[in-house]
Amino acid sequence: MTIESQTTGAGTKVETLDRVTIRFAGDSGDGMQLTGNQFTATTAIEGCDLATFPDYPAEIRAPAGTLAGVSGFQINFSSEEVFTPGDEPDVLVAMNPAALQVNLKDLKPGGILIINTDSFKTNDLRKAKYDENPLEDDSLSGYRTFKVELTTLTRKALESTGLATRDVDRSKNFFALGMMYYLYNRTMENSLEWIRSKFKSKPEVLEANELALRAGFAYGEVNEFFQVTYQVPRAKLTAGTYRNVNGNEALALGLVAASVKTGLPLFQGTYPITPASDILHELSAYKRFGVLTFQAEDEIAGIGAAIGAAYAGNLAVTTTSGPGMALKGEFMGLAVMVELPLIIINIQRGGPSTGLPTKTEQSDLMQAMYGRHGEAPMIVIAARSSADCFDTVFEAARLTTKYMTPVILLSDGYIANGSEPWKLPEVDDLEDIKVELATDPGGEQFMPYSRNPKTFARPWAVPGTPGMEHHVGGLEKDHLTGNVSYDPENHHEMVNLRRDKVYRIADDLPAAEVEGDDSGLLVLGWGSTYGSIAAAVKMARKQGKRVGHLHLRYINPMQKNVKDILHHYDKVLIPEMNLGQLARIVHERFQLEVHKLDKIQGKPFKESEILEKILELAEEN
Amino acid sequence: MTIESQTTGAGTKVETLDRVTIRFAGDSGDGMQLTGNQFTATTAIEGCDLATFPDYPAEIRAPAGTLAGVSGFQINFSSEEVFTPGDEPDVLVAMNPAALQVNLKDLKPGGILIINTDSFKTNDLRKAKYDENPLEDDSLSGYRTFKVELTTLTRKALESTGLATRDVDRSKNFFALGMMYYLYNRTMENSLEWIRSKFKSKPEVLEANELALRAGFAYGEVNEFFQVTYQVPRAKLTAGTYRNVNGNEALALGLVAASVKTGLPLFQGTYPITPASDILHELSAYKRFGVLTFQAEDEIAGIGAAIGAAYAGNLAVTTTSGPGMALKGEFMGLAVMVELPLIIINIQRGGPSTGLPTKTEQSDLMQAMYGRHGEAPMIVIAARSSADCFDTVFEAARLTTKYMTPVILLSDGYIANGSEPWKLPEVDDLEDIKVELATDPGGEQFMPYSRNPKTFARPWAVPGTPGMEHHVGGLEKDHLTGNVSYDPENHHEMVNLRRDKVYRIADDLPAAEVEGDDSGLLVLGWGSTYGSIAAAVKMARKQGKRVGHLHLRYINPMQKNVKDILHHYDKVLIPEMNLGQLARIVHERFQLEVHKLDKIQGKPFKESEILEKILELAEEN
Amino acid sequence: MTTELKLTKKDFVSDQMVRWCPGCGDYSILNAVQQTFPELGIPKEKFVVVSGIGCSSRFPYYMDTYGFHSLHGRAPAIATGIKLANPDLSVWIATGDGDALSIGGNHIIHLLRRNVDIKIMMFDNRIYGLTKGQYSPTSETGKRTKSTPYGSLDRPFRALELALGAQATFVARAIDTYGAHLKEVLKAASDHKGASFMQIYQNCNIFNDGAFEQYRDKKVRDDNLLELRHGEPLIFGKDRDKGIRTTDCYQPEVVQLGNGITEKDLLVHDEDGPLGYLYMLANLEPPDFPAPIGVLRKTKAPCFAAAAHEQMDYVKEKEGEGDLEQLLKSGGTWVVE
Amino acid sequence: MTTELKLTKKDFVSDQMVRWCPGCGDYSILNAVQQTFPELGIPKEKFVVVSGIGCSSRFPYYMDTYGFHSLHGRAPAIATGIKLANPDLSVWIATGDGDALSIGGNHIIHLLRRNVDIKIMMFDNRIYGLTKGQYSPTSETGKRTKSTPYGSLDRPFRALELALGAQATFVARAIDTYGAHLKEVLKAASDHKGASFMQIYQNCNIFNDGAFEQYRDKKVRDDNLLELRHGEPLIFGKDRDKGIRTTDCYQPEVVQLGNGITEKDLLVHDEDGPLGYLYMLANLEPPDFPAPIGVLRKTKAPCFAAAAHEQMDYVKEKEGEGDLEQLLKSGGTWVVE
Ligand SMILES: Cc1ncc(C[n+]2csc(CCOP(=O)(O)OP(=O)(O)O)c2C)c(N)n1
Ligand SMILES: Cc1ncc(C[n+]2csc(CCOP(=O)(O)OP(=O)(O)O)c2C)c(N)n1
Ligand code: SF4
Ligand code: SF4
Ligand SMILES: [Mg+2]
Ligand SMILES: [Mg+2]
Repeated sequence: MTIESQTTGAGTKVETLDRVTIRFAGDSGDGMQLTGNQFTATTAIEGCDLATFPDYPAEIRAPAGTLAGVSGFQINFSSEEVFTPGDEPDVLVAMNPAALQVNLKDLKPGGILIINTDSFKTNDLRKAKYDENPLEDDSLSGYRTFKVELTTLTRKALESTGLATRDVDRSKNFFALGMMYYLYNRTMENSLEWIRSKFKSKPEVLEANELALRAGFAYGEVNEFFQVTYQVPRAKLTAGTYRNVNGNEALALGLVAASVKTGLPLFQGTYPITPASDILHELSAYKRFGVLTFQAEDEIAGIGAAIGAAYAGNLAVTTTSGPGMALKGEFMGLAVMVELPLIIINIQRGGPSTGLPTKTEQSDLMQAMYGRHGEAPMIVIAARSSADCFDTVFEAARLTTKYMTPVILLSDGYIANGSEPWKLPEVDDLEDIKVELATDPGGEQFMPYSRNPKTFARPWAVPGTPGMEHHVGGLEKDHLTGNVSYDPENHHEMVNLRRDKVYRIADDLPAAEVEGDDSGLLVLGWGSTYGSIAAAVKMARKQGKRVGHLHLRYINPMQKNVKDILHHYDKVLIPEMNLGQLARIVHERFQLEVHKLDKIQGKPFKESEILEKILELAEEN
Repeated sequence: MTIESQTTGAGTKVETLDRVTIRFAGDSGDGMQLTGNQFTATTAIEGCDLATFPDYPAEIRAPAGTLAGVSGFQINFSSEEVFTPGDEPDVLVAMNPAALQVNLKDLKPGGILIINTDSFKTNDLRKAKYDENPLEDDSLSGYRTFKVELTTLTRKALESTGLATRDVDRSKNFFALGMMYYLYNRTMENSLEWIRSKFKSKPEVLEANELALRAGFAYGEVNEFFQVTYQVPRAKLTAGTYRNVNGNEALALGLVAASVKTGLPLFQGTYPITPASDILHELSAYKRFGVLTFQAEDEIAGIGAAIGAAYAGNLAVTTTSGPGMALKGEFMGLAVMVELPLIIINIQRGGPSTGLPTKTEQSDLMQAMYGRHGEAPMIVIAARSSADCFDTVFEAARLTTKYMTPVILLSDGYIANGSEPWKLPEVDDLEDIKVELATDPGGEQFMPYSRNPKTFARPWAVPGTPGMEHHVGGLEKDHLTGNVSYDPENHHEMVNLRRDKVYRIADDLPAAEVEGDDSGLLVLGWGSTYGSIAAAVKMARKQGKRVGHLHLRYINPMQKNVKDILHHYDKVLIPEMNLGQLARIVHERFQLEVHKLDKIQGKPFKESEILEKILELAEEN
Repeated sequence: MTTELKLTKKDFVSDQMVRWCPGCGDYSILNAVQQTFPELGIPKEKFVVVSGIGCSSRFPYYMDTYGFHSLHGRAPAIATGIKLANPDLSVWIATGDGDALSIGGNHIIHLLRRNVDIKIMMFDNRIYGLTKGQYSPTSETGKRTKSTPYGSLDRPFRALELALGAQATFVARAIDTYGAHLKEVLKAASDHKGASFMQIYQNCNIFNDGAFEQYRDKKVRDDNLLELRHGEPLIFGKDRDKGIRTTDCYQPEVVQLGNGITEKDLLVHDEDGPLGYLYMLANLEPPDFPAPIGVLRKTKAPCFAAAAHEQMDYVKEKEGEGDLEQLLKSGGTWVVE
Repeated sequence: MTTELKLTKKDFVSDQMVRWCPGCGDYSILNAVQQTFPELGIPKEKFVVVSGIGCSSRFPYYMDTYGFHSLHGRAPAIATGIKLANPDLSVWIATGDGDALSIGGNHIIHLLRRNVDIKIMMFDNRIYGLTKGQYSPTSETGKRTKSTPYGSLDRPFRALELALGAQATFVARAIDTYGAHLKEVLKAASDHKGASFMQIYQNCNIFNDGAFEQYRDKKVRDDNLLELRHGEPLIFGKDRDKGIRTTDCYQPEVVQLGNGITEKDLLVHDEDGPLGYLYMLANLEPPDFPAPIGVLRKTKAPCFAAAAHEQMDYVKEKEGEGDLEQLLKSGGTWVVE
């Protein structure tokens, strides 16, 4: 992927690349997330498109130096559009033997390997389960290995500070960061600024980190350590203001935006669970927006309080992950019955049961569709990327308040934690969501189950409103008065009505749009597989294949033209991080034979895994 | 349906019928359930095939005389095979105006109507929402109405007892029963015996009821009140010992039988809920069988305790209805993960949410299939009739212990409460269910996730067994040691394994068998629709239509030949008491266009409703 | 707060037919509540009655107020959400012994711990009424019911003690048929700022008839009941001639007044008394002691929903009202031209 | 019961790598348990350790016994099933403050109410460890955590009081680092016939470091802790020169020994004392009082699982062992020939 090469004044060559994937890996204590985030911020500001993925250990603090304690951060940046954090890294920074042990297998053949040799003592090797020192045998021969005495060099650079060794060693990630800035021809400005504002109150730490960063940069520069350095030019991005955002942040922001645009106070009823807790952490900081967060005693109370708040007129949301969803089933049925607006967010993780709590998966789709007793249809939508979480949750708020029926929004651990640059919407461009609370009984008696003929929505009258006193509850309701009704025909009518209400929302959805070719092979996806599919489809088309990509936000109901689209193609491929749940739905709904591609390994698809399958199925264009 | 008629000595004619449907209806306080049960017992002993359905009011004790307080009991008996309690009754016994108001619309045109005229005072009429006295206008002209001063007559008959009027009036249902015995040429012996044993300790009540019964019988006989009486000859039933059984009783008996045949103590962890509570009531009386019932603090604790008991080596069952199932979702996922035997019984009722708690429905099928997060496949089976509950739960016990994975058994309010004669199995004919607990670590370390290569079952080692100490839990397991594993490939393997384990059970199932024709229209059903479908198919075939009936006990996995069967027919009709849930599964699994017939009214299908649809779809034979 | 709103009982009677069994104690409670609500000085539209599932939980339908008949055991969750969303509402829970203490036990103790300003009326009939007669967590040990034909084995909860253990700031007991007293308790609960827990003994004449006969029967009840009044000595008995004192520390004792024993020797009821005293009280019951009724505890503590809004207001004042544009742009932005 | 089984700590150390953060208080507790189990006179295969989800709930993996790592909050349900199925097993629960008192609160109070003979070790670090630092139901009001950046608003549960409110028959408190004492408590819990509730203060050095410093720091702990011993007066302090007495009834007071005040004036600890006394004790805490540790309550009551089996045996004896054929034929049969 080298595009051109030139020689800098300093004597080293600069090669221009269109895409680079770097993985920083070290012990949890080594500050790899920080390093990664700094590199990301600078790369973003300097104009590349990018995507990142942090990979934390499952343990809170695994013993230092062990395999279980390895923490990683991957960034994929490019002068072209970026869809995923990248498959195999081109560069691996390994701060200790455990990081090397865990990550080396992913590094591209011939890739750059930067190693902190200071941490390869016998004891370190033992903890990393190395029998032999990999620096001493030929196991690294297939890579361009740079051995750096990173700890020693950092200590030297910080001698002047008089800090204790323990404290000095904490700065070694900045040394590494400095080296990487040099190697990729990035400036240090952004990180220097960050260090200065972050450590304002701790001048010694500020100084130490600044020194380490500069020393790392200088190490690359002065010693001509790398014979070649690289640059990845700016990408052609749509003009606008950008920020980096991960999925959970975007959900929180989208909810606040929806609160502002509906004029309804936001209420979150929830219980902490990985990987959904961060939404609570975010929202609990937004009190100035009138956001009320309630950390309940469990998930049941979380959704129950949200339903109560909805009854009282708030924009209510409950957030959780798989096991928590399993507990909310009964209350979801009640939400369907009382026809109140409610957003239910599931950040899926590896299942079943406790499963793989820190890993990603898409296996809760069928649960979203059917995880309630009785005929309890719900709107189900899914976000495709970190930034898309904002738009998707905003849409959830629009649908739930307009149709007075709950919405399930599916995200997953991958996009919840992974981040990408997000072009900020103009606040004024965000649609106003019109919500009218009912205040006029209209005639003698208020009819809480009367309906808007178009949307089938019932009126939303909230306690405190004079003259609108009424009862809601989980027993079957008379279709008008809302009183308890055991009438057989009324029940049948209400069951149909609740179904039709959801079906008819299809009329209100924008048409589904395909990216790529409009015949040949269709790759159909939903949720976080968007990036990998988009990248793979693009590559396949470059290779001359006839492939289109349809990615569903709306799963229940689906957009009306989905059926037509599907029948336009010869073949349909559905890659999912489950055993084929969307495939089931497509089978069931469209009686269509599809090709499945399943991956249930707690990790997203590689672009190449999908590409391979596409190449197997697609025809030449 | 008159077959022949003759004249008895007494001067009244006796007509022979092949099938009669009677509905007893009155206030909850009128003892209609008792009357119905007595009539049933006698009819059964005198050799008819029959089916019954009690219809209780939703309220515990609705105010006397109101529409909400009407209690009904329907019996359908015949000299031929009986599949359902009958559609419209031929005879309606109405003990008060409310009973008339609620039930008259169901009575067949020209049907027999027996009314207790003593309870048609102004106040009674008002409570029953009658503006006019129906005895006085011509609203009953379409029926053969017999007006009886039932209360007055009973009081007269019981004058000698010296009982208070209040107590005397309690016996009037026996007067009605006596009349019906006379009308249908049944003997009083069985009921007399029952009265004598039941009221042994209350001689006045005993005497009163006996007198009332005899008086009712005599009233018919002596007064030649009915010009015609009827008789329904014995049915040609398989020889054997029979009893009447409702679905919940049959489940309880089946569980005890399975406990005996596996040699494992039975443990029930549950929480009361209509219409499942009776299983607890039954099992709690079986302490002499070593049955332990645990009424937990909620449904979650109910299944949790059952899983604990299974871990400790019991045959464990948890029983509930829809809302309770919704709460058990998380624990069901755990049961899948720890691979322990567990029977989960859902007596479905009207949903969603609290819905129609006392009414029947089949709308929890999708929940049974998919109501858990992650890929958590489970065996799902369903009982087709009250008596079939015994066999189905026995099969559940066989499958769950053989394959070490949980089973969901679906029943519903209709067959749970409805009863039918059941030919008792010989205890010795019941299959022995071989269960071997693991006691030998086999080598150095016990491998709790090693597997039987045929069944994929893991060994069941219970606490207290020396040398088999091990851990289970909800985190993903290593495929051998059972230790926690975050390994990507292991996870994929385990997800596949848990699915395949359930799929492969298909190899162990008897072939599905069709009743009726093997081509033309196939009526496909599951669960409690069996009776209505069977009856309708029989009638349609009598009318010359080409129709077959396939009724599934096994829904996940299905029997292997189901696919072939389906493809043998031109059309498939699936009647369900939901919006088409089995239809979804068939769509999804077999990519097959089917005709649906939905009824969601809290009541079972009438035979005629299904027949009509069959006649619309089926071809002549 | 007691502005004259001119509400009467009729304003709180809904058009729904009451569907409890004739003779059920729930009727008396409904009556007392409908009589009390107009006297609380709260506008009708501000009442919300939330319930779970059970006979008692049908209560909201019969009140012409906002009402939510939710799920078994879950009323506290719904009610907490309502109150948090709008602390200005007067939120009441109608619940049963099973609803509140069996499936709903956790929500109840958390509501009490948080001191959410909600009024809990627990209809305690010591049985599951709606599901037709299984034993409940307040049923006495050894009880034979549909689900325990050989007698139950678990010890019942002592509801007042459990509520205190969860640090309820208002704990009271009343009896369905003793209407005047029940109304006093309801009023006191309404006036209390904080979570109010009321155990209301209620006769289920169908499945557990007579469970509270010793407290309802006029002939014996005065000897079995200790009517608590703040600041007054613990005196009881038909002739108000018996009292409670503590001889040995922490050990209560019934004494006959007279013969040198006077009111001065008796314990004086202190709604805000030390915990040791309150727990001692909560556990008195016949045959050795009378059972206390009335307000056992009333103490001050911050209310959860109010505090949440105060905190929000405080933050708004300190940080300024949120600005969406600013928020979106937080966390580091860059501009692509 | 203490037959010599020749078990040692090693018999209870599993082959699983311990994955708690270095320095976590859980290590000390694990060590104490592994040292205590061999001394209980119970065969190794009869131990079952059940847990929910949380850092503390990883406990079973590290014990070489039967173990069940179940669902968040649900260990009591699983454990109750195990004990009911086989009352002969020694069933232990390892749980956290969130696991036990937040999501699992209802199961815990019901287990205690029923007096199921299960030993509950609640690792109380006043924080959610595993989910990385949200406040828990035992966190002090005003706590700033990830989920309460402006400070929490709810009052914490007082675990001992809550357990007493649920009528726990054995209630104790211990501290992670005070191993010798913790082992005594574990032994006492094991010996108790009935549900044993142990609150074990545990330092989470990552998310709530120092929460129990006043009890762990050797310099001050003796002034902050009241070590309870049945039958001994309530004395504490580095120099064992302070004590607790009750002046006014139900109102405790710290006194300095000497100057006419002697041990005789102090309250004497009674594990089976009156409820008023026990609740008073349960609520003592610094700065005004020392916090009690050790066995607060131990009293006799029938055990649920044992009673269930006794009832079953009784019925079997009375009615005879069940006969399946007879059972099937019950309820009225007829014969078709
Ligand atoms: C999840 C769930 N479980 C069980 C039930 C069945 N159920 C309804 S009410 C009730 C108990 C009623 O007892 P209580 O709360 O004491 O109220 P009461 O009827 O005595 O007033 C039960 C078990 C239900 N509706 N939902
Ligand atoms: C149903 C469910 N909800 C939430 C979680 C997430 N979760 C796991 S542990 C935990 C709390 C941990 O706190 P605690 O019980 O105090 O244990 P600690 O980690 O502090 O030892 C939570 C909220 C979960 N696993 N399952
Ligand atoms: S069953 Fe009992 S509690 Fe329920 S309405 Fe009837 S009398 Fe009242
Ligand atoms: S997070 Fe806290 S409780 Fe959990 S292992 Fe680490 S130190 Fe221990
Ligand atoms: Mg009750
Ligand atoms: Mg904790």
